Amino acid sequence: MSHALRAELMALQDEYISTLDTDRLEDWPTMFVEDCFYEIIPKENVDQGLPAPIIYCDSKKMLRDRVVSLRHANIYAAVIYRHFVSGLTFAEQPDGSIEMQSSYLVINTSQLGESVVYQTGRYNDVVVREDGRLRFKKKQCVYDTSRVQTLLALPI
Amino acid sequence: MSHALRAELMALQDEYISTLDTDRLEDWPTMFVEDCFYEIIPKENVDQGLPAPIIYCDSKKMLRDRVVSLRHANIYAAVIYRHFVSGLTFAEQPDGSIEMQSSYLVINTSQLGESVVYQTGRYNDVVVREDGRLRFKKKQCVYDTSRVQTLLALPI
Amino acid sequence: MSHALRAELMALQDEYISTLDTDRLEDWPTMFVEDCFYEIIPKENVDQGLPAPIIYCDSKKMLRDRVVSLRHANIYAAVIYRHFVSGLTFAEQPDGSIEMQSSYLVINTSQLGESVVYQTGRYNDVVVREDGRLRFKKKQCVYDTSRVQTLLALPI
Amino acid sequence: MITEKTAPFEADGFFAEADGSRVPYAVFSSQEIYDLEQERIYRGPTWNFLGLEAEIPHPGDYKSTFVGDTPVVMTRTEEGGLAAWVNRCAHRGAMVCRTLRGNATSHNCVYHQWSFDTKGNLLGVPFRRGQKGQAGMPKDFNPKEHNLRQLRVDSYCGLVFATFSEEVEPLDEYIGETMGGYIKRVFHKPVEYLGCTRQYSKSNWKLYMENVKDPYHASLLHLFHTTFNIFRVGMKAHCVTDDSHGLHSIIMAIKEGQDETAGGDYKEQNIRSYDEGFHLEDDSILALVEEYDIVATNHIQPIFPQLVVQQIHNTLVARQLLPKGPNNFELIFHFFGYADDTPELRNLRIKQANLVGPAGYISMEDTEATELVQQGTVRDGRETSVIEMAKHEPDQSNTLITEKLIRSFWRGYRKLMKFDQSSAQGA
Amino acid sequence: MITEKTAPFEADGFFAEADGSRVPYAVFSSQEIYDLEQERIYRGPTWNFLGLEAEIPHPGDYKSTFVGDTPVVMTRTEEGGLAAWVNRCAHRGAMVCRTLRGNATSHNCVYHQWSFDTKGNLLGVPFRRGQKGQAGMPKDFNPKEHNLRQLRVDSYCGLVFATFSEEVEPLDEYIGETMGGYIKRVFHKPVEYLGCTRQYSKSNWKLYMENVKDPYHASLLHLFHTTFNIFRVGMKAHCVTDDSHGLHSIIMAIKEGQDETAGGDYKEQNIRSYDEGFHLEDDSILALVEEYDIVATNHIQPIFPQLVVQQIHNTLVARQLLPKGPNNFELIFHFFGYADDTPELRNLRIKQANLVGPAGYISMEDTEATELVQQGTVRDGRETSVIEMAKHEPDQSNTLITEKLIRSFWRGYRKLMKFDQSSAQGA
Amino acid sequence: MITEKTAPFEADGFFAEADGSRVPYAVFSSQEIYDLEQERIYRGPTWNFLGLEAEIPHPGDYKSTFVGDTPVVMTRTEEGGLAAWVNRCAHRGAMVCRTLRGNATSHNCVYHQWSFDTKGNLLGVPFRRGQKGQAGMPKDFNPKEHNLRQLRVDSYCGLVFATFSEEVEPLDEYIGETMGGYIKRVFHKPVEYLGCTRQYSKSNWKLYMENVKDPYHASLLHLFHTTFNIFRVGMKAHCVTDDSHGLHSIIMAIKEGQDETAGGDYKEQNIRSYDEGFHLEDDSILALVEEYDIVATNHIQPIFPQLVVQQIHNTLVARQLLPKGPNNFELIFHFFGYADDTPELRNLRIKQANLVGPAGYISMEDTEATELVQQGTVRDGRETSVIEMAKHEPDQSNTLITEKLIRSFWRGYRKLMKFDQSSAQGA
Ligand code: FES
Ligand code: FES
Ligand code: FES
Ligand SMILES: [Fe+3]
Ligand SMILES: [Fe+3]
Ligand SMILES: [Fe+3]
Repeated sequence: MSHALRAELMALQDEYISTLDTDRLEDWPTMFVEDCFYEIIPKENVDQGLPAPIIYCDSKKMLRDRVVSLRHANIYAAVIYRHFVSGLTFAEQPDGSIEMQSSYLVINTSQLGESVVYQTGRYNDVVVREDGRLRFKKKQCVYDTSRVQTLLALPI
Repeated sequence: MSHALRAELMALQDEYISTLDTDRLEDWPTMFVEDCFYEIIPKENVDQGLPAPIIYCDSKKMLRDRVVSLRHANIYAAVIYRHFVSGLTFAEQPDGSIEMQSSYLVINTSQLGESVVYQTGRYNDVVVREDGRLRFKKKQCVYDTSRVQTLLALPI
Repeated sequence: MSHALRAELMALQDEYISTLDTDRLEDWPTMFVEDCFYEIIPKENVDQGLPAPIIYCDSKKMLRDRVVSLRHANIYAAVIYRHFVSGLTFAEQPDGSIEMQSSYLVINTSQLGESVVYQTGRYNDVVVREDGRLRFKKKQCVYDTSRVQTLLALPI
Repeated sequence: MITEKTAPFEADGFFAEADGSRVPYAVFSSQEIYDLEQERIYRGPTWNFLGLEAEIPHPGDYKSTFVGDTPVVMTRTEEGGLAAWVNRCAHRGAMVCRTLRGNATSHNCVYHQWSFDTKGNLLGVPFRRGQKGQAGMPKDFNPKEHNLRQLRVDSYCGLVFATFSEEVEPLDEYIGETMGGYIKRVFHKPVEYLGCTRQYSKSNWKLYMENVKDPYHASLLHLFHTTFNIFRVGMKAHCVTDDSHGLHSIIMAIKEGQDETAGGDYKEQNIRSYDEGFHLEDDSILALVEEYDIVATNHIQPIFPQLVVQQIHNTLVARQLLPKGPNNFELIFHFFGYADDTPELRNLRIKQANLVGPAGYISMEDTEATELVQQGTVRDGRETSVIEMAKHEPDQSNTLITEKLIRSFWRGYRKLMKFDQSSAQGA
Repeated sequence: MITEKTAPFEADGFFAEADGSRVPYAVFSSQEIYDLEQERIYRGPTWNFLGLEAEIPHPGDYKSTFVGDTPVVMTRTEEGGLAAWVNRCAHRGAMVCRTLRGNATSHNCVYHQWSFDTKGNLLGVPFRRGQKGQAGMPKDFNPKEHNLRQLRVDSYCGLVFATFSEEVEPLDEYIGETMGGYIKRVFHKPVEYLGCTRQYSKSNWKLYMENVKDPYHASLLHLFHTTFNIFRVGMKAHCVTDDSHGLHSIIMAIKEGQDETAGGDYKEQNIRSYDEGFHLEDDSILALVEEYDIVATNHIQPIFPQLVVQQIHNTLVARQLLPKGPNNFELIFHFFGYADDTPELRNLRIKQANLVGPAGYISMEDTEATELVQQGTVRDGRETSVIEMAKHEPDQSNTLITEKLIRSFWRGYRKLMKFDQSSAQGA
Repeated sequence: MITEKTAPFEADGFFAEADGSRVPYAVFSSQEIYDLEQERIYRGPTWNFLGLEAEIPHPGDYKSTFVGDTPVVMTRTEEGGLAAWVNRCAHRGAMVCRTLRGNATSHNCVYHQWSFDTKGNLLGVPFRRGQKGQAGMPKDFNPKEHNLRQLRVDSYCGLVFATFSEEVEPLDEYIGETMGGYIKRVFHKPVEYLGCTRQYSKSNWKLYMENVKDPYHASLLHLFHTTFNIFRVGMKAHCVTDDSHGLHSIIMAIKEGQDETAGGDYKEQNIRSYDEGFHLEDDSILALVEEYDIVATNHIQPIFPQLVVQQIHNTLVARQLLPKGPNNFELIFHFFGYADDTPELRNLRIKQANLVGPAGYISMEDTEATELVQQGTVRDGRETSVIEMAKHEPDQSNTLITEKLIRSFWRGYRKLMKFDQSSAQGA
């Protein structure tokens, strides 16, 4: 039972990170429900109860805007991300939603061909089932690596 | 069948590392049976058949002592660990216990906000079922990264 | 259903990387079918549609030859690899084969005991069932880390 | 081989141009120049931004930070005053304060438990008088002579500054009237701290200084700026420096009365900075609640050497600039709001954090640009940049097409570093 | 303390031996010598390999690369010619070209959108003439004086070279007749680019130069070589340098008429380089389709300082050698075939890529070896290597048991670096 | 600018204080001083600990290690003797030995297969005599002149030491009678090697030397120590240096006859080092099986510059201290027991490994502390530490509240580095 759900959740996380790692940015918002919340915020602030984020989206529209801006407005060096997820735990909620946590690691490869640890952190997710498919109601990326190297362009 | 067990074992590993990565040190010993064995030892020594470890606990009591000492006696810079596990394999034993191996990676983030590869190695585990729940009878952490950076405070 | 297959595929990947990480090189070719294809090639070339690889094997024989050469002919510093796989996705094909992708990370530990990110990339695999067991028909390792550090000895 | 062996700044005619329009690239990568900066700038006659008073509101609150690359702790004293001291134990040099933030009325060095008060005065030395016939410290040991190295501290509108210098003028003079006025614009009422984000760039700190004194780039590098009419040529502008050393400055871009044909100007230049096809589905992020007499979309004000005061729309930030060797700097974005913000306004400020910081729609390009300069110049220390825009119109201060603030910066830097003399000889 | 404070190459008698048989290890790790090399070699009278014409076949095609450690872009001009310029903006020094490869007829610097043509000439400066009364650039600003730094470029058999030097002789003279003949052997018809692989070694670039001038190691380090009779002592050989500075060279190993008892020779030496028990299940990888007048298994030809032309069996590579500080170099293997290759032959070349590159059966050991030297010598800068093999037979050029090419290299290097003079004083 | 350009140790009055109570922080981060240490200490008149004889019991056994930062291999010769040589090939400088440990009667360099015996003598040069008319080495090539650089080696109680110096006194004199006596206390019977663990610290090697000569910190930094009465003020103590240069020393803490009110003393100091609420569920780890005449809980004995002999309760370690540049050191904990240990005792030693090493209950703080000093002092090279404790009672050697061993260390260091002269001039 819960093993099936666990497998489903892992499949969701795997699909999520492979969407980002294969540069299918336009598909990224489709993994969220319309009325979603997505945030990237340093653990440093979360631990102090301070709100300052580096990315803060309270609607799917804002996710799409971020993608459009990345594609058309912003300038950043070509870079390759690889996401790795481990330590997945979850709990089904009374309202049928699922709270899910996991650790993530992002390795960043520059044009010169060097790969470095770019960021680690925790995903704090809320997942809901929408027309039979699991989607993110909330995805909060709490990152450890408070010194962001150069810039953060792509979603985590 | 074995897929269900596999899922259960992965859930165990994921719970184990998320316990450590979320600073729930006090819960860490509860994942072991009373009469357990926990060790952190460099691959260098294991390969030569030499016994010198860096942490060696032959009872759950010693695990709790380590936690108490870390909380009250020892001094070390605040640090964030993230564990990542992959390559899990296992074999059920005649006595009903399960031998399990996997590779681990620990990324360490300093207060300055820099994340670095802290340690990789292999978990050599023996898992048993105790009142319906899987617990560690043995967990041996054989680490590759023989040059321990600064110190090792938290369990692996 | 597909969850069972997913579990089976993850077990395959886990077995694959643990075979490499435990220095059982001789077992590595046995995970491929006789008429297989194995390649390690930089993403840089793949993106440009250029064919230059760093390892290119179009038969299981060539895999075995690589192992024999590594064991008897080639000289390279003793090194420890740890593979980590995440983001697994797959699709069953009409012909019964399975196309599978995942991201990989290889951490390399030198004799001095320092662990560094050695390579990240994507596995593009084709898996088939042969006498009840899943084997690789194709495994293409497309690596991001175009600057290969020192040399690449062991398979990815 | 002279050029190889002599510190670059000692070569004849190094940094010879007096008008700040030609900067030898060596200043961005020389270790010797970097070390000299630590001496003549960060430990010289400057006031260095440490943080906001709002970060340490209560007695005993403290924060670890830096002046240049010297670790310094700023504290709120028991009496509610401000203090700062070098984070190096008076005994054998260990860092006394080991956490980024906290509250403590005494700071104990872990190594031998020497303890210091919030002002950095030595409180206690374990076993100072020995024990049962075992000797302690010599009789002539005078605790008063072994306090932590203490800095002069002062605050301006809730911004905390410290200096190693006994000579430097008082803080308000250092900031000056003109700059003071602009600071007061943003800090016109009590602020509340909202947290910080950090960005680390593989480039020299002065490249970032150039960047925040460069309205010319703002309208060309940041497509987001121009497209959404946040900042573009044609806006009313203030581009002003302080009245004394010229190291501080302000760029303000004002919407009202702006020439609406600006878009056209970019088309004339036919440069890619203006893309009409592009719009946002959710433009709440571009709201601009009017909260100041002058409604500016951008207020970018570097106070040399460690602070940049920023207001962009309704997001408020005190940026702290820290050098980390010749080839790296760290940028800390201290976000704040006003104590009396409505929930809606507070929420808008947080949402507009999307505009700035390491992932900011209109700031992420800046560190990218500074790194491109670092990489492009590393082997050409004796070549120079060409900083000419509007040079012949030094008094134009209502334009965004100018590099005058940058030239002013380099003139002040050259003086502070005493390059004017060395190159005088050279000349 | 003299030795600590003076640049090593200024110590008396540094690199005193004139015959190239004694090399002080400091040349492999000294930052000062490295900086001097950038000046006297890479910006001195040398032609530096940038890539193959086949990499940029169409007008506007470009590639980012390096001359020494200076970023340089090579382009195909609108007219189909070749050009190269330093990748540093004429305005304030940002790298103008931000991608490894591409096609563009104008290169725009992202920072302020100054634009340059494929030759590096300044095309446009946004708001140069200001806008609506706002000043632009001074009237005396002359775009012609603000082009990108342009290099002399020429190509030889489709190999593209560039130089910073106005003095250096024309490219074909620089290569010389002897070396030219060997290059033409490989580049005797149009080539097609097959992609590149990159290898990064923690060792000095000159250690790799020694390596490709060292037939002695080839027969001893690479067991694969000897075991499969690809290269071993007893083969017919060419070991030749160019006729002028001796910095270029060729090693060619020829099978036909080889002494078949060679295996025996290794046994006599009883060294581990020859292992009879060892065979391949699939030896298609060792095929050797004859496509040249002289059937050589190995053709290894360094053209100083950035190129090594290689033919091993049917795999063809132009290796580009780039220094990355005193302790690192990058090696780029540019694989190519001939435009008229049959599918089978093309496939064989790709399969034989297994022989070379970072995982090459007979090349992976080379960077391993150079790193062993780097690690072994780092603390002993004043000790020297001992390069004696066949020193007393300078005219033997048909042997693989010789270090003559290496000695010739060091003599040329010493001259180029002007160490002959400094040590002359020393002597 | 003088101070920037001159090596710190050449500035007037650098390290002027002759009594070792004031140490300029530059000695912990200056590259020039580090390079000088390699010359004057590690290649000077010192004996450097390489390992235990028990690590290489059989003929041909070898281990790769370092003297300072020079790679050195220690071997057991065919005859059962000891040898050591620099791991740098006599040909072209490659590291000959490529593994940490092993057994070999001949060491072959992989690059060209030159082979050496266990003593580092050249055995063979492939193709030395050429082959079939192809020249080999010149006739005047004399193998005897091309051995590996060999060091003087000697062992003391099974501890292996090596030196580059011809002048240094014999090993037993270098250690001296006093220190010899303490070494013999621990090495009173044959030992068995139990393996090693390695710790890498981002701090200068001398900070670790200070640490192991500092009983004052031991009772204050390590709460575990005091709480479990392993080591605290009030215990009987030996704090002694050697009789000649004062660079070696011993700290011994003895339980019997200890003043049991010690706990109280800490309370008086009211410092956090003593926490009564704290106990262990499984205190088997604190067992102390009496195996020596003097029952000491701690025996910490640095033998300058690379060894620290340690006995803590029943865990026995030879710590090897290796410098890795000015800002890093590596610490190798070589664990051992006695050949005749009972299984129970052996097991106890292994369990007590929890006390020391990178995760040791009472040692993990040490590298933390040394790094805090490194970070705290990096920008203040001309400031000094204040090392006063018990300075006025130089003869008290039965106290743990003293810094006399540290002052003695710095006096010896200053002499060895010849700073006494330079500062003499300075004075
Ligand atoms: S170093 Fe701070 S108390 Fe000793
Ligand atoms: S730096 Fe290139 S346009 Fe300004
Ligand atoms: S370098 Fe050792 S044999 Fe040539
Ligand atoms: Fe900007
Ligand atoms: Fe080779
Ligand atoms: Fe200690």
